[in-house]
This record gives sequence, structure tokens and C-alpha cells, in this order.
Amino acid sequence: MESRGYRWSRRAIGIVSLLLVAATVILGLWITPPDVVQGQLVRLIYVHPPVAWVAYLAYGVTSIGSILYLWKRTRNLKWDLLAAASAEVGVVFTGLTLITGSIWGRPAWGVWWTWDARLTTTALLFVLYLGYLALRRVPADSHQRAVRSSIAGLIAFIDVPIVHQSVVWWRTLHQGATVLNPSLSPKIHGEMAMTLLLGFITFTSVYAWMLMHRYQIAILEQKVLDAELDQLIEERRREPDSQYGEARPANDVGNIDQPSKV
Amino acid sequence: MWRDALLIAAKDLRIEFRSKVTLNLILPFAFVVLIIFAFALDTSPGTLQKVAPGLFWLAVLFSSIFSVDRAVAIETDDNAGDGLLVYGVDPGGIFLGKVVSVFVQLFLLEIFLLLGVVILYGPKIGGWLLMLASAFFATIGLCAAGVTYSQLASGSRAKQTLLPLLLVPVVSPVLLAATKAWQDAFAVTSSLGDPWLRLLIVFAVVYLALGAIFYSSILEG
Amino acid sequence: MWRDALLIAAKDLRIEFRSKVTLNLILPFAFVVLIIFAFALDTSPGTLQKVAPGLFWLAVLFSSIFSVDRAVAIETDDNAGDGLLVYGVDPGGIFLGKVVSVFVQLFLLEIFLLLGVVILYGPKIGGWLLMLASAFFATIGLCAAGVTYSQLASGSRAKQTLLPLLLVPVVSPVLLAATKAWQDAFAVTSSLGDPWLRLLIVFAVVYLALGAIFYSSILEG
Amino acid sequence: MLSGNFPILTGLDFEAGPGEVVLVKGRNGAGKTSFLRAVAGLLRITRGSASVLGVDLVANPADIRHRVGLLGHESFLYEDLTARENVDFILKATRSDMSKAGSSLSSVGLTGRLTDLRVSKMSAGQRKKVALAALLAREPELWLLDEPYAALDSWTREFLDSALNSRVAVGATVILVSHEAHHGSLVPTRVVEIGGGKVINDVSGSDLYQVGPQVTAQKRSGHVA
Amino acid sequence: MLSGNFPILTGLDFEAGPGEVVLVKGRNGAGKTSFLRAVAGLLRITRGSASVLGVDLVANPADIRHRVGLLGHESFLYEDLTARENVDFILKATRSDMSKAGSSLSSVGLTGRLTDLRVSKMSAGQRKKVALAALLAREPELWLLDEPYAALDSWTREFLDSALNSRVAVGATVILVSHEAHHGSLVPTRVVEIGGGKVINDVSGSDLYQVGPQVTAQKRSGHVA
Ligand code: HEM
Ligand SMILES: Nc1ncnc2c1ncn2[C@@H]1O[C@H](COP(=O)(O)OP(=O)(O)OP(=O)(O)O)[C@@H](O)[C@H]1O
Ligand SMILES: Nc1ncnc2c1ncn2[C@@H]1O[C@H](COP(=O)(O)OP(=O)(O)OP(=O)(O)O)[C@@H](O)[C@H]1O
Ligand SMILES: [Mg+2]
Ligand SMILES: [Mg+2]
Repeated sequence: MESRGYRWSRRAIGIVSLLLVAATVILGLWITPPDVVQGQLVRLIYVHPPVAWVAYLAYGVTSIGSILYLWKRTRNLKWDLLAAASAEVGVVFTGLTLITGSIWGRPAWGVWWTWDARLTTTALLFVLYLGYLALRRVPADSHQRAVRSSIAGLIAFIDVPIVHQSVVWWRTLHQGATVLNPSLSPKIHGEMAMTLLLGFITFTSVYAWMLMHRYQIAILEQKVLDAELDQLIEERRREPDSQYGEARPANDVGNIDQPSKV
Repeated sequence: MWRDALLIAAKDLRIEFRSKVTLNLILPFAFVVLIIFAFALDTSPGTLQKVAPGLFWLAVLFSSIFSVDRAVAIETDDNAGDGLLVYGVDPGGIFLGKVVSVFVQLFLLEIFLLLGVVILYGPKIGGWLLMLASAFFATIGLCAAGVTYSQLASGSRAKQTLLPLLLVPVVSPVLLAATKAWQDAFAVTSSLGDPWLRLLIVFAVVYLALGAIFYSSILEG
Repeated sequence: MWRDALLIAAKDLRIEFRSKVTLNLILPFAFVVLIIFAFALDTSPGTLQKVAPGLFWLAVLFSSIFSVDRAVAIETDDNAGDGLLVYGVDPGGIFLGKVVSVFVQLFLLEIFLLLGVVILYGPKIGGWLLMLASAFFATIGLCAAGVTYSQLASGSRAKQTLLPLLLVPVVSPVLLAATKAWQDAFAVTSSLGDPWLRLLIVFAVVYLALGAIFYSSILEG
Repeated sequence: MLSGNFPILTGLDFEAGPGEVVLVKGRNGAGKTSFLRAVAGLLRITRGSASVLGVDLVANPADIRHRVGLLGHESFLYEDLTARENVDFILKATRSDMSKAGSSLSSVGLTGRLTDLRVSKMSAGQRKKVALAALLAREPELWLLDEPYAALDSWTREFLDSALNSRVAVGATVILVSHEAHHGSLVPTRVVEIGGGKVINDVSGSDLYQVGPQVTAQKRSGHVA
Repeated sequence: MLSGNFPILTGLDFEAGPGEVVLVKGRNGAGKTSFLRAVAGLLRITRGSASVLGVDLVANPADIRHRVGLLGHESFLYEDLTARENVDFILKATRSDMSKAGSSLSSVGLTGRLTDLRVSKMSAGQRKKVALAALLAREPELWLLDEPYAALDSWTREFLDSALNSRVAVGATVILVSHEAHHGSLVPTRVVEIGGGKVINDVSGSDLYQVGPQVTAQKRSGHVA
């Protein structure tokens, strides 16, 4: 069962997340000023980059979990479950990135969607981890599933730096590195920068809370499977009698005891 | 490992040579794709020349899916892959062997396909060397990722559909980079210092390394 | 024959439902194809809207190859097809059953895919009725030709590559007609009297009839 | 009879009537499997003439098929369906009595979780049992069994023998390929030995060490060239 | 040992030394095939411990594999290669003596056109013979045979028995799954019965009607849990 410490920290993070979300909403919608160029639209900046960043973070956690599972000395099914939980949350956040981006794109660029490199690679990221989740649904024993999906998870992560670099490698419509630029000096200032920072913290905290929940569910599912397994083993061991009962002809038993029946 | 790789590659190529899949079947398929594209996109010849590299690599991508699928199917039919494990063949060797055999087939295919593109779409080609080098590394990347994923998907009964789903997103950066490299090669001023070529080399190395490292875990798992 | 067709369709749909290939795998694959096409062709949004019907039907074509391949593979695994013959199931019924089961899957897929095209490429749609009718008959044509050829190719060990080679040229008229019909449907002035729709109906009827007539000879051969 | 360009069967002249149990023997590659497939109407006959249960195999091989129950090296099952679904499907396809599915499955020992297990998960013997259960429920006129005992445990062998005996008693014909020396309760009325694609030995009736069950009078001819 | 989430083997405690011929029996689905695959290092053991010929099966299942010769329900052959090419490939892959390929093929009766026939064209018994020829040429330490007699004709059965006897005499271990009552010249030194994934009966040595061939002194333990 869930340990006490885990439960309390999960709840604490939940409450903190709630407060942070409220603070971000207030700051983002009322306190900060509209942009000179973009007007009210700019408020999406407090959501869109943070959810994209959290998606990266989630896939990073998936990769770490995968590596820890693949490395024999740290091999433990928990790492695989953690990786899977994080990938699931990551897919949700990638979806949010796509949605908020589209909503932003409609007024900013005049289209919901365009074949810009950043957008395309983000869509690929989404599909890559959907593929990861599809691979996990292929029936296999838990070790086999863990190995296969860990490898797929690691290879999929290669796309994350590509998404990040896409604005540099391809000349694109999408915003260049404004916040997470190489020199780590944000190109926006004052209240906006603070609110954006708050947004990052908020969504990271929401991610942590979702991850802990999902992971807990995965652990419980595994416990149920283990319990079922013990029962199955018991049934399996009783099989020769239960399967045929009295119908089993006597000469069969004789046959096995005395292979001498030449 | 190298010895095993050669052994596997030789066997696979012999099986392929016997069934003549690449030459007799995949190649015409790739041509049909080229022609269909040209029809479906229904644009003027000028556009076709511009998109020729993209179409070429799309055709190669689809062909590669079939090739890697076959390469792995050779071992899953009649459980021959279990046999390989029992014979003590090195899994890294199996991986490399399959990559080599698929590479040889795909590279041959690309040569013929290129002829097709030149004849059908008539683009001007500036930098042959850049084209060759980028095709070489792009194909290695495709093969390495393809063989790895094909093995990953092989446990599933719906393998043939799971494979493209998993593989296409993974190799699409390779596809994009190769397309860009060829577009550069089609331009008059092109050099081997092309950044796309460098990207392709990185992909080839990364996918080869990942495959060689993890293939044994996949086979065992 | 109708009874046998229903029996086969029900069985195939149950097997498909169990492995959930169409929903879980082919659909995302088709999306990936849409994305890849758009990016590889690297054109401005205006062009994409224009070629959207072509891309849609190309994606459907590729998906249909996988679907019909699976539909026939169900019978060739473990020689189940021989079983059907021994049970005295009518070959025409087998054919119709498989066409129905593939049709149901493909049509579902097209609905989702259409949503994807609308969202991703953003075309304007004038005549929904024409679109629906032409999709209906084009899909029938695709399925009928696909099942027939898939059975034709099934004897070969290189089936997976032989099938597209045979099938793609045969259904490309359907593909072109469907593309044209949809282009008309995207235009504001469209009616059900569209000549391309009529062509699609002819194809559907011809391929269905040919399949129903010759399927038994193919199975026997 | 050709496969590619290789002549598999080079000349068989052979008849069997109702109530007969024909044991076909021969070296590996002699053509036993091909012989059974020809009798089932699945292999086309290119030269010569052949007929089974009065049906001409050269002209209309399809007409014999639904009267035949074939158990081959492969089991003709759908891997993704369960044992029960496979049997149900076969019974529906052959328009047989659906109600027997459950009882014939349990008669071969497939009960409980096994009836709802997908065939792909089953052991070699369990697969064979599923195919057998379908045959038992169908009750075909002509049973073509290609090494039916392989992979079956001794209990199921006994059961198969007794089930076949009861079918034979009501007039069914059994043609059986087996390499094993016989010890079960199914006693062949005739032993045919095939070699190099032709019959090289045909011992029947009183020549056998034991006479088989009653051969009914009205003889339908099964003649395969 | 799990397949999906189903426990196939639930507890086996079993040893075999060189020169032993262990006959594994059990009902269909008892877990015999899975047992052999586990011993060959192909099935992962999820709980408990197991070792074969001194190799720990849980920690490094790969280490046992090349010492093992496995003949399963499937034959592990490449359908598009000929008999000769298949055997050559296997010998190369196992780094065995290539010169024996021809002689071992002809010893099982595959000569002339048959050595150059693709496996896909072969009859069930001929395929098994190809797999057998490769095993004979390889001479593994531990022979794992899953119903080797199925599909073989009586001549080949005899031959297999005598070949195994000569291997056993020089210290090889044979674990054999078979449903048939034994009549050949290969006499098991021990009979193990498996049921419900566990050993339910283990009769050996003097308890058997006849003592098997010499068991050599230095005993390597094969222990599978
Ligand atoms: C569907 C459309 C869009 C997608 C998929 C998308 C995706 C992304 C991703 C993945 C990032 C994280 C980049 C990184 O730091 O590595 C990002 C950041 C960002 N996006 Fe978008 N975006 C979309 C539309 C837009 C639009 C329309 C705008 C504004 C006009 C926009 C503005 C930004 C900004 C300002 C950042 C932060 C850049 C940085 O600090 O690196 N995005 N977007
Ligand atoms: N995923 C699963 N779910 C349920 N049962 C399973 C699963 N996988 C395997 N089994 C069962 O495990 C057993 C596997 O047995 P195995 O193939 O080892 O049998 P065997 O002793 O070789 O039988 P046979 O004599 O028929 O060859 C079978 O009873 C099979 O039904
Ligand atoms: N294309 C071909 N070329 C050469 N020989 C062929 C070809 N096709 C089939 N054969 C031969 O025809 C024979 C087919 O025999 P069949 O499968 O009927 O044998 P069987 O008596 O059932 O043997 P088994 O006891 O091994 O099952 C084999 O000897 C095989 O080698
Ligand atoms: Mg045979
Ligand atoms: Mg078995």
C-alpha cells in the first residue's frame, strides 16, 4: 500500500498546485499588462511555453526511468511504471501544447495549423509517445514489456532536442528561443517575466501531482496482477486433477508409472 | 560479433536473392509510388522538380518499411530466431548483419529509383558527391532504426501495422534531413560541409549504437 | 452465399475488434502519413489545401493495403483458408464477407481521417453529400480490388511486397477519380451528378463483380 | 499430381467403402499428406482420373469437400479466436448442429479456462484437441486424419480411437496416416503402403492379423489415381 | 515462469547428469514444451532459482544456449534455403565442424535431390530430418527433444534411437518429451511426469524396469526450479 509519507506529500503537492494555479490565473489575466504588439493574446505565454516545457520534463523522466530499468544493477519494475506514468502525463501536456499553440496561432498567424518545423516536430513528438503507449499495450509479460518500451522511450526522446532546436535549424514562423535561450537571460522583463516564471513552477507542480497519482495507480494495478498471479499459480498446480476429474482412465496412470509396457 | 554479422548478412542476402523481393517487387512498387505521387499532386512540372527530393525519400521510406519487416520476418517464421539464440549467435551480430543486408538492398533500390526520378521529374543536379554521401548515411540511419523497431514490434500479432506507426515518426527526422540535403545538392553551390549531411551522420551513428546496444535485450526480453 | 458472407464478415470483425488493429494502429499511422506528406512536400498552406483530397486518398490507399493484407492473412495463417474450403463455405461468400469487413474498418478510418484533414489542412468543403457518396463507392472499389489481389498475391512468400505492386496500379484509377470527385466537392458548386462519382460507381460494381466471379478460381488455383 | 513441376503422386489405385478404416503408411516424403489433400479435393489432379465417394475429383474437386473432415499437420484454426469461438465458427460454416460445440470440447478435455483461451496461447496438443472437437461435432462422412496421434497424450489417443470406432460403426470411412505402431482400440481393416507416390502394398480384410469391424454391404467407391 | 500473466511452470525440482536419458511425460498443456524451453534458456524464469549444467538460468540464461541442442514442435529452419544450406548455416553459426554436414544429412536419409530441395517444399518428416541432421553434426552436450518421433517414419525412429544411444554413451544428456509408449532401443534411465506446471512423479534407476546405460561418475547437476 501507499506509504504515509507518499500520501501526505502527494496531498501537499496537490494543494500547492491548486494555490499556484490560482495565483497564475490572477497574475496572468489581471495583474500583467497587455502587450504592445499582441495585445491580450500575449497572456497565452503564461501557459503555452510552460506546458511545452513540462512535456519535455515528463519525457526526460520517462527516459531516466527507462535507463534505470535497462541498467541491470538498478533494474526494478517500479522504474518502468514510473516511466510509463510520466509518458502518459507527457502526452497530455504535449496535447495541451498543440492546443494552446493552435489557439494562439489562429489570431497570431491567421491559421490554426501550418507546416512549420516546430509545429511538425511537436506533432511527431506526440505521435512518438502515442506509439510508446501503443507498444505497452502489446501483450507480454511485465519484464518483456518493460524492456521493449524502455528502448522505445529512449529512442523517442531523441526528438525532444530536435523540437527544441527546430527553430534554429529550420527558418521558422514560430517564436525563437525567448526564455530558454542559450544565455539563459529571458528577453522579456518585469511582471511578465515573473508571471512566466510562476507559470513554469505552477505547471511543474501540477505535473508532479499528476505523476504521483498515475504512478500510484500503476503500482496498485501491479499489486492486483501479482495477487491474481498467486491465485493462478494455485489453480495451475491443481490442474491435473481438476482438468479431467474422474474421467481420466486408469490405464493412463499405469502407463506413466511403468514405461516398461513394451 | 563481426563474424556473426557477416554470417547473418550472407544468409539474409542469399534468401533475398533467391526470392528476388527487392529487385522484382519493391523496386516496381517504389516506381508506382513515384508515379502516383506525381498524379495525385497534380501539379505543374516545375513543382514536381522542387518536391522531387521529398518524393524520393518518401518512396524510400515506404520501401524500407517492407524491407526491414521482411528481414525480421525471416527469423520469426518457424521461430528461426529462437534457433539463432540457441546456436549462440551474438545478438549484436544479428543486428549488424540485418542492417548490412537491408542496407545493400535499399542502396541498390535507391540507385534505380534515382534514375526514375531523373527521368520522370527531370531535376538538375549540382552536387553528386553530397547526394551520394547523404544517401549513404541516411540509409544507414533508416536501416538501423528500422531493424531495431521491427524487432521491437515483432512480438505483436498486429506487427505489420504497429511497425509503421512506431517507425515513421522515429525516422522522419532522417527523412527531413535527407530531403534538405538533396535539395542543397540540387542547388549549384553545394559542398560536403552541408549541415544536413552532418545531421545525417549523427543520426546514423546514434541509431546504430542504440540498436547494437539494445538488440540483445529486445531478443531476450 | 449471403449467409456465408455474413458469417465471414462477423468472424473477421471479431478478430479485428479483438486485436484493435484499425483503431489503435492504422489510424495513427494514417495521421502520421498525413503529417509526413505535408512536411516532406514543404509547401505553403495554400498548396496543401489544394492537394488535400489527393493526400487523403493516398493515406487511405496505404491504410487499405494493410487492411486487406490482414484480412487475407487471417486465412493463410495456419492454413485456415483450406479449412474454409473443406467446410464447404461458398468462395463468393468469403469474398463478400471480407469486402464487408474491410469496408467497415476503412469507412470508420476515413471518417476520423477526414477530421484530421479538416483540422490539419483546413480546406473549405462545399458538397458534403458528394463527398460521402464518392467516399462510399471509392471505398467499395478499393476493398473489392484489394481483397481480390491480396488473395492473388497470398501464395507468394513475398506477399507483403507483391500486394502493393499489384494493387496500387489497379486501384490508381479509383484513387484519381476519388481525388477529382473530392476536389469537385470542395468547390462550391457541386452536385451528385458529378461524372467522377459515376466513374466510381462503375469501378465499384466492376471490381465487386469480377471479385465475386473469380474469387473461387483464385482460391482453387 | 504436380507441385511446381515435381510429380508427387505418380499413380494410386485405391478404393474404400463405408465402415472401412484404412491405415496409410510409408516413408517420409512418400506422398501420404499429398494423397489425403487430393482426396479432400485440395490438390488438383493434373493427369489421370480419380473419384471419391462417387465424386469425380478431376472435374469437380469442390463437391467432395464439405463431406470430408480433414485433420492435417496444421490445424486450420484462427489463432486470435478462442477454442470455443473456433469450434462455433466451424460448425456455423458447415451448417452443423451448433449445440454440440460445448459437449465435444469437454469430451476432449477442454473445459473451464481452456475453452476461452485463445488458440495462440495453447500447447501443441491442445490445438490439435480443438480441431478434433470441431470434427467430432461435425461428424463428417469421410475422416482424413494425417498423423492425428502426434502431440496427443495417451488419454486423448484412447479417446480418439473409441470415438472413431463409434463413427465407423455407423458407416463412416476413416483414412488415417500414422507412423506409430498401433496399440489403441482402433483396428484398421486395411493397411495401404505408399512409396514413391504410388501404392506399393495393400493388405486388407482377412490378410490382416485381425478383421476390422463390420463392413457394410452397399459399397461406395473411393478411387484415387 | 510466465506467459503473459499465466504461470506455466509452477515449481520443478529436477536434476540430470551426463549419460542420463530423461523421459518427460505429462498431459497436453502440462508444461513440457515450456520446461524444455526454460532449460534451453529461451523462457525467462520470473521467480525462484534454476540451474542447468552448472549455469544459473535466472542470472544468465544466454550462457547455456550454445551447449544445448533443441528440437521443438517447430524446426527453426529457413523455408527458402535448401536442406544443405540450412545445415551449413547452423554449423557455421555454432562454429562446428563443417565437414560433417553432408554425412549427417545422408545418415538421416536425405540424399540426392533432397539435399538441394528448399525446406518449404518438404514433407513434415523431411523437415524434421533436416533439423535432426544439423543436431547430429553439432553434437551438443544436452539434447532437448520435444516429441522428436512425431512425423518420423519407423526407419528414422530406429536410427534416431541408436544415434542418441551412442551420444549418451560418451556422456551426453538427453531430455526427451514423448507421448508414445516406447519401443525403440533408446531406454530412458528416468521418467519424469509433469502436471500443472510441476513435477508430479519422478521414477528413476532401479525403480525402472531396466537400468539405463552407464551413468558416468563426475556428475554435473541440472537443476530447474
Ligand atoms: C500548434 C502550434 C504550436 C506548437 C505545436 C508550439 C510548440 C511549442 C514548443 C514545443 C515550445 C517549447 C520550445 C522550447 O523551448 O524548446 C514552444 C515555445 C514557445 N511558443 Fe509555441 N507552439 C505553437 C504555436 C505558437 C504560437 C502561435 C506562438 C506565438 C505567436 C508561440 C509562441 C511560443 C513562445 C513565445 C515560446 C517560448 C519560446 C522559448 O522560450 O523557447 N507558439 N512552442
Ligand atoms: N497466456 C496464457 N494464458 C493462459 N494459459 C496459457 C497462456 N500461455 C500458456 N498457457 C498455457 O500454458 C500451457 C503451456 O504448455 P506447454 O506448451 O508447455 O505444454 P506441453 O506440455 O508441451 O503440451 P503438449 O503435450 O500439448 O505439447 C498450456 O496449458 C497453455 O494453455
Ligand atoms: N516442388 C517440389 N520439388 C521437388 N520435390 C517436391 C516438390 N514438392 C513436393 N515435393 C516432394 O513431394 C513429397 C511430398 O510428400 P508428402 O508431404 O505428401 O509426404 P508425406 O508422405 O506426408 O511425408 P511425411 O511422412 O514426412 O509427412 C516430398 O518428398 C517432397 O520432397
Ligand atoms: Mg505428411
Ligand atoms: Mg508441447
